[in-house]
Amino acid sequence: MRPDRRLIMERPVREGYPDVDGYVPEGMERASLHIPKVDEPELLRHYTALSRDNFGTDSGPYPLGSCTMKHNPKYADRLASQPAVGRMHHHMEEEHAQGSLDIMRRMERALGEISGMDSVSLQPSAGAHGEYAAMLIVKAYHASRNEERDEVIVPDSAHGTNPASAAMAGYKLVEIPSGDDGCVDLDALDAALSDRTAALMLTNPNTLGIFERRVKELASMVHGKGALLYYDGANLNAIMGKTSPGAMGFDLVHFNLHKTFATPHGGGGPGSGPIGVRAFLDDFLPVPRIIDEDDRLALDWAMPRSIGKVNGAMGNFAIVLRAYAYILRQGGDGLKGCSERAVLNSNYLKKRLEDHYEVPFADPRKHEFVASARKLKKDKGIRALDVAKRMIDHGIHPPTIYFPALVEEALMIEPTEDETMESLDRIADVMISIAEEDPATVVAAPHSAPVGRVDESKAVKDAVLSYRRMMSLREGSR
Amino acid sequence: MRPDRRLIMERPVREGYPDVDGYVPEGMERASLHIPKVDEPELLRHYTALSRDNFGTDSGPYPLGSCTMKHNPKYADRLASQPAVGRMHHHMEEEHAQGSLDIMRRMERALGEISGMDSVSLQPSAGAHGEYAAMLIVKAYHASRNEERDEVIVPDSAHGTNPASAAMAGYKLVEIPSGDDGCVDLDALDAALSDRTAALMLTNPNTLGIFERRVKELASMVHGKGALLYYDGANLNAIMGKTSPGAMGFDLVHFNLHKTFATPHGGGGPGSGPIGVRAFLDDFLPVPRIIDEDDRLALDWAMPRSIGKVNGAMGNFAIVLRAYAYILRQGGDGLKGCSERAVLNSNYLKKRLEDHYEVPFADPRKHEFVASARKLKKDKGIRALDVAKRMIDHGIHPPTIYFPALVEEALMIEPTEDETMESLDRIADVMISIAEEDPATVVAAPHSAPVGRVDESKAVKDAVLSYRRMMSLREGSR
Amino acid sequence: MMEHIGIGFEDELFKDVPEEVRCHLPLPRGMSEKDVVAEVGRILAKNRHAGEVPSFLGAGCYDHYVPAAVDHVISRSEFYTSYTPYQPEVSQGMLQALFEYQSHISELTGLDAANCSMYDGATALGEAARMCARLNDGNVFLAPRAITREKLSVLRNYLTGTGVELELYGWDDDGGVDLEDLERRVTGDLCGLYAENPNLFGVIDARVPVLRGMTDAPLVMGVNPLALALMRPPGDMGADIVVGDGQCLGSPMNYGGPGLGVFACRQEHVRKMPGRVIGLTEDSHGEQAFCMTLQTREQHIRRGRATSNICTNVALVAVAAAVFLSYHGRDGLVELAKENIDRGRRLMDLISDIDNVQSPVFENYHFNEFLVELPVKPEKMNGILSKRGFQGGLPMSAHVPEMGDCMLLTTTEMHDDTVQDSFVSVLKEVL
Amino acid sequence: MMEHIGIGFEDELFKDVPEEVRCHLPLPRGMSEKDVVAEVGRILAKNRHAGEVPSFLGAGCYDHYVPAAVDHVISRSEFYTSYTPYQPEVSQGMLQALFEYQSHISELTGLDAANCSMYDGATALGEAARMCARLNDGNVFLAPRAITREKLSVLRNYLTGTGVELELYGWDDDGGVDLEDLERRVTGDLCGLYAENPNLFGVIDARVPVLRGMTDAPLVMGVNPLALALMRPPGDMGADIVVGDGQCLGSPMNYGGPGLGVFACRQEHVRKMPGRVIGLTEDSHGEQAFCMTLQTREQHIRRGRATSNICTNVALVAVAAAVFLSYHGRDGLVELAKENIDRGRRLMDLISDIDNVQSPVFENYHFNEFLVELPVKPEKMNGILSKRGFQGGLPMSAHVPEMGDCMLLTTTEMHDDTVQDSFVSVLKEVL
Ligand SMILES: Cc1ncc(COP(=O)(O)O)c(C=O)c1O
Ligand SMILES: Cc1ncc(COP(=O)(O)O)c(C=O)c1O
Repeated sequence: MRPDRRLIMERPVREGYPDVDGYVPEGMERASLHIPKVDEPELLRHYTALSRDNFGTDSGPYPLGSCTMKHNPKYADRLASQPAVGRMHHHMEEEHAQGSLDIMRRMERALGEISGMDSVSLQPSAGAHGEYAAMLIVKAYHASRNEERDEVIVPDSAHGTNPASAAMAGYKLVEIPSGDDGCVDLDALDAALSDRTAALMLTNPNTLGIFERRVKELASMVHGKGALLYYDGANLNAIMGKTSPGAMGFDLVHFNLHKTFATPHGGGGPGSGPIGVRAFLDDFLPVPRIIDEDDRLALDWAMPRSIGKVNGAMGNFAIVLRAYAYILRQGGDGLKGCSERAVLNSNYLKKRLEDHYEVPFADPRKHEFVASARKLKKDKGIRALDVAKRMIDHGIHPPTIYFPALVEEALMIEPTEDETMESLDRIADVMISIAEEDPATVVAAPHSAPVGRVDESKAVKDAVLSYRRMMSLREGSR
Repeated sequence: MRPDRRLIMERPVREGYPDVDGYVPEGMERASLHIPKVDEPELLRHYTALSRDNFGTDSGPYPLGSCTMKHNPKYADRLASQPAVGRMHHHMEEEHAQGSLDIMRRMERALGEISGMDSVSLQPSAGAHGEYAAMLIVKAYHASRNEERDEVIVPDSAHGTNPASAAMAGYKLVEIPSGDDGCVDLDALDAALSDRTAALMLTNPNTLGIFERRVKELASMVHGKGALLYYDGANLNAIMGKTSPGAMGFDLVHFNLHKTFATPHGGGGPGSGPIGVRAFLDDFLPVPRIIDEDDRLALDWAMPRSIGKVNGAMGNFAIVLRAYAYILRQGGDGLKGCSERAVLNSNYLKKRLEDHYEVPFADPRKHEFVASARKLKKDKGIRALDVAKRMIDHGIHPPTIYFPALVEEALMIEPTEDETMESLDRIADVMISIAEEDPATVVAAPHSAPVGRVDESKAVKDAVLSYRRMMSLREGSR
Repeated sequence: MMEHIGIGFEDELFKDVPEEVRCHLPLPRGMSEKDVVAEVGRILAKNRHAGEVPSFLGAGCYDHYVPAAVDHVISRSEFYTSYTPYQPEVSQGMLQALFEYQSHISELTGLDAANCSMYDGATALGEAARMCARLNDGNVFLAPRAITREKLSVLRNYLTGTGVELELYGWDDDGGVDLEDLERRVTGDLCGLYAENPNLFGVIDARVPVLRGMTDAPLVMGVNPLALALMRPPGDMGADIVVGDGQCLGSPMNYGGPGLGVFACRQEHVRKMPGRVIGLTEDSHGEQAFCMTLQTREQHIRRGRATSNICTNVALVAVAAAVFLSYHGRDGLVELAKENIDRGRRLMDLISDIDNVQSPVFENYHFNEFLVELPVKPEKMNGILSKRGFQGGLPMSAHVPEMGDCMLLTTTEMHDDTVQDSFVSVLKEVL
Repeated sequence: MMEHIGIGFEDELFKDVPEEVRCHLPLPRGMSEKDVVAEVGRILAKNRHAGEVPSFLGAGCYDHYVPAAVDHVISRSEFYTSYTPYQPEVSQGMLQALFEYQSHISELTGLDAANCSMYDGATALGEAARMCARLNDGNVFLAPRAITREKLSVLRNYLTGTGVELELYGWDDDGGVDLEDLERRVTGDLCGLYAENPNLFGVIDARVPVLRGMTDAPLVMGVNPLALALMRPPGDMGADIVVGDGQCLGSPMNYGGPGLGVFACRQEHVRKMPGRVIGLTEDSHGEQAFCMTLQTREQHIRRGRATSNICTNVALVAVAAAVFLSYHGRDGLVELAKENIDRGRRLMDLISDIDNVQSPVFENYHFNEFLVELPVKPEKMNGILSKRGFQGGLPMSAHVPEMGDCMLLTTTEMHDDTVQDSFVSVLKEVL
């Protein structure tokens, strides 16, 4: 093993424990803690080496479907790293926080414009969290009308967080299959809708990158039954300036600032998942709300119908700020241009791949499309997973695989607007070459990654999640 | 070639030239400029990829002799990146710049303490620049005494900048050989000294890492002839808190803040090369000087004997600031500890290598030592260069090679205080394994670097220093 | 590019978007980078941050010093521009860093398993309560009445749909758990029991170890990870789940977010745990490697039956915590924790000199915060302090109305003597 | 470790340092990182930077916007923690970045060769004069009298030891080169001729192209690299050497340092050039690669006979410039340069409305700075402006005493209308 991949805690800690007498009640004193102190030179080498074993959008093409891996502009990080952002406590007197509140207020409005919603709350910490908050609002809304509705309808192509969020809010799930065109089967929807239906969760374009043309019809069906229509905003990057959830008839929506608005994914987070609602759902939004009060902004907690809080503070302000800066930079036309280029890129790449991979369903696509390695698997034993791993050898991050489940051996590809034509060609060339390559090479890939193919089942079997566990098993086995 | 290693200017620029009419006098308008605009996503990928092909102290051990490759602490960079540092113009009214002036004043004093000198100027931009400024002072000093002295004595082991700086100031060089003990041969010095001698330039410990014990004697010889004694401060990291140029009898000294005081080398610069002098040379220091004036700091340009300026502004303030922060962090004891550990590390590594490489001259060494691949070359055809290139394969930056010239096949090794024992052992193990390896592998190294061994003679022959030149040659050859 | 796919203008690719849903985007035109930076800077200049107006707020979110090395590491673009490490072969860096984070948390809490983050401390608590409901049939989740309104509300929300009721228990004269009250409430129907240590009052509660003996239901402990450097690990005191906010480990306050939801549990319960976890494994050459694991608990596989809906978490904040912890190491953490207690004690003592002020309200061990009782309403006090250039502490009224005359004052290593002294002299002046 | 090398205490390794030279280091004890950051921050808070007090200074050092991408790139530790790329196999990144910098400079200047940096504009000029002395036998170096005292002094110093005399020539009524004066001074003994464009007065001088016809001696042109986006390349106008300060390309002012000494020359003269140069070559597999080249000109090989003593230069600043130039690209640079001229013209016009003020002093094309003549001493004016929250322009007295009543006013894209307007209204008020 490369010395710089050794675990940082594989270093000794001095014997004994520093004196902590008098600092905590008797009998509560700690007596051991294995966290070695690592001097800065070694600390930096360790984490620099680790970072070099990681692939980000700054490393190369990252066409990870559904994840909208846009470039993270550096000015946004610069803005977020000042003390006027960092050294602000959410319990501060409002008069000290007028800057933060103003940013939030402006952001609420901008997101309102983009989504066609009347009110926005920035509180949820990520997309799934926004979904959950929205489901709580759905619940509160129906309860306020004394309606008992305990079902949420979710298409089979929905992202996993949709059903999970609905379930967390206590809803029963009703899954409806996609039609042959990859869209919601309106008959199935009709059959599923009832006066038990609290909401339908939908994203449009859907996870296949197909725009649900009959969305208005669908909306009136849902509304006709007294249910609400929820928009999963993860795919907003496809439609800005063309249409909006509001225009399509949705009642609630979440945003993924870390997708559509170019904030860093951070290797898994933090993100930010604001929600927007139509005016009639306003009262249910999380507290506190930002309001005007004597020429300044204030926080209002007195919202009796509010669902309360979903986050311990005010949301992920440091992310909201970055996204606001991005929106300012792009402006209305710029955001529209992003969507246009994202869709153009996706259709171009699809076109280039079409003769080599199956791409089910009809044109056009929006910002992403799903190809299939089904034939490749049948003909040559190359699975979607193998294609993905082999792409790594060419310096391209693999697409999302095996999602959505309705496409066999799915490769879900979303290049975003930030890839150049040259880069799209490179992705295409690589994927085509893999389809034509000796299968033995492909199934053994990656060959030039920091590690060989990783054994994920062993990880599940062993479930070793900490050094502590690792050492106790090691000692146990001696 | 990896796509990310393509030159950034190998991209097209739109045809035509933007309209510049009315902005410059007629006939002066530019009509072409091949600098492609690269959008941020691609720009970042390009330079991120380039950075990944570069090795710094954050990448691994960097025992580059004479260069003092210390860790660059991150707090220093943080401090230097604020507008109170960056957005300051050197022509500002002094009252606006009290902070910068205060830092500079404190730094002058700290460097005075460390070196045992009476006055310090922070103006020179790097070590060699400090040498040059000092030579100008030597010249001005002798001139002020109406003495005509046109020779500067330099030991053969001196760094190349020493003779170059003296020559630039118009001095004739007198080189003296080292004695058998690696130190200045005092007889040779005596023979060289005359009333033409303006100064002797020396570093102590010298470039072999050997402390010139007879430095006091040497100093009185030099002073006895009316010449000045100059200290090349590049090796100051060996002696802090133990001795000082002042205590040893030197009259002038330069500092390399980018060596001893841990500021980044920046892939070649910027550094900072302040100079210190004894009180009798005070008047000759560059202008402006920082002085006290009515309770605040001011800049004094009225120094009639001053050599004037060597730098267009006030020196490299952004570097001075980092070094000052480092000095604060270490304190007096800390700096002494740095020297102690640097010397300990060097001696430990030397000990570990001694049986495998020749290490001429007697113990102890200070912060660095020079090993030789002479025997290895004779026995196995492995030159110092080959050892260096092979170390690269093991993730260790090679030492300085072929310097000083008085040691054949020299490998000049300076681990600094920042390497751990483990890391020193790794360096030793690697160097030992190379000495024992199949020569064919060694002479063909590196094998796992971003490129194979680079043809330096072709570069000299072709002398292609720009894309413009590269393209015109390419077109010419068609 | 357009000709390649046979279209003539950009909108042709949107022909599937029906006219009836079309709309425009009435936002202003874009700005240059320079202008954006200037504009946002101008707005933010209206803030008065803790470096300008010393602040005495805490209650889960703290103004600690963030070492520059921490910032540097999380600014490495390979880390922060990457997605969740679905493809382990190109994500070993993030995976290992997160495994190291989990390991550090595991050491601190004394539990073998930790996940690689929840959104923040409040949602970690919510998820813990839900996990109790998975581990256990009980219908009542017990939590302290001394809790911030934010946490309480999040907890209530997270219990929605579980059928579990929330009940609150009180505190005793010394600010610790009111054991009698608790005893009364602990019944066979208990789903889970939650206690904080240090608690909302900043009190380090010697009674918490007793809780394990009171019930077989899962025990959830809320911690301040920094204070754990001095305290017996909750795992040793019988905790099944440990939660807390790790923002104090190397992240700025950021007006409250992102936080870092710390979540650890016993090894035997890992399969009931919410959130992403990184596991140790091997690559095809048998070398040590890491990957996300136990994913069948998660939404992208188990969908509606997942242990949680969480997808994006706060991985980068967890990496910051890992770097912070190694930067200080055990001994540095102990030092820092002690310094925070010392700072708190100093402030407490200085304030106790003021007539009419009770400081602290509870005679007990504290971490870096403590309650004071003031002769004026804390809200009013904060208004006065504002004008004098200070951000006062947290008024209890909105959180624990019974303590409406009290203010929680927090201090950290960022407050030197001068700051504390001038704060106290202003207090003296105005009281 | 000590026992390995057979010593018992640290000082044993210093036994070769004689008692007579021993000394102590009377500096205070070290501080924690946090305290250092606080202490230095406290000192720097005494500064009033251009973001707080709008500044109208320039003369070679400018307050331009630095794109965040530039900072990000030069903060990659592989770049900034590396040494001069002596070992090309582990330094391809820096080498290529510097080759790209050289290439950009080469495009801007219209010369085939550029080095990879000198310390700053002033020393680049000094080195250029020395290079002239290597190219040519003449004994007189001609430079404009309109030059900052800093540059003049550095130039004088750099000519020490060459035997070359410095002579200065004047300017004409329109602020350009005084051709008659120059004609008189150009003799067979000319070693080199230096002209700036834009010059110290901010004037873009249409007469500079004429200079080539006046002498065969090397012609050195001083440029503002940003202005070059609009101007014919000096190489096309016969320059043999081009120098300037590249700080304006993506670096902060930093109280004057580091700057970026731009240095370019004709291909035929590369072997006489000072400083480090990066050359194109191949690796052992025949792939494109880069390395430092023509090192036999340099001090570490040629020692006393080197073309310069320079060793450490300002490579990282050059990388910043390379990134800055690609970030803007040709069209962006043209835009930015025009914006700077437009800003200058606007300010010039506003000020020309004030009675008693001549603005500009010279009717001519200007870049982003221009001379104004005031009814009060510029030094006094600056004192007044200071009190009103402005940093005025550069008084000419210390630089060009003949113009002692003039002030050089500089503006850039960082000054919006509001800043200019309020500056002018203060001027109006006080004049
Ligand atoms: C379609 C869709 N919906 C929802 C989500 C959940 O968002 P988050 O990860 O921010 O919780 C995602 C993210 O992967 C997504 O792609
Ligand atoms: C011994 C010695 N002297 C002088 C110098 C010159 O310093 P600088 O590179 O800062 O000009 C060096 C740097 O390599 C050195 O090692």
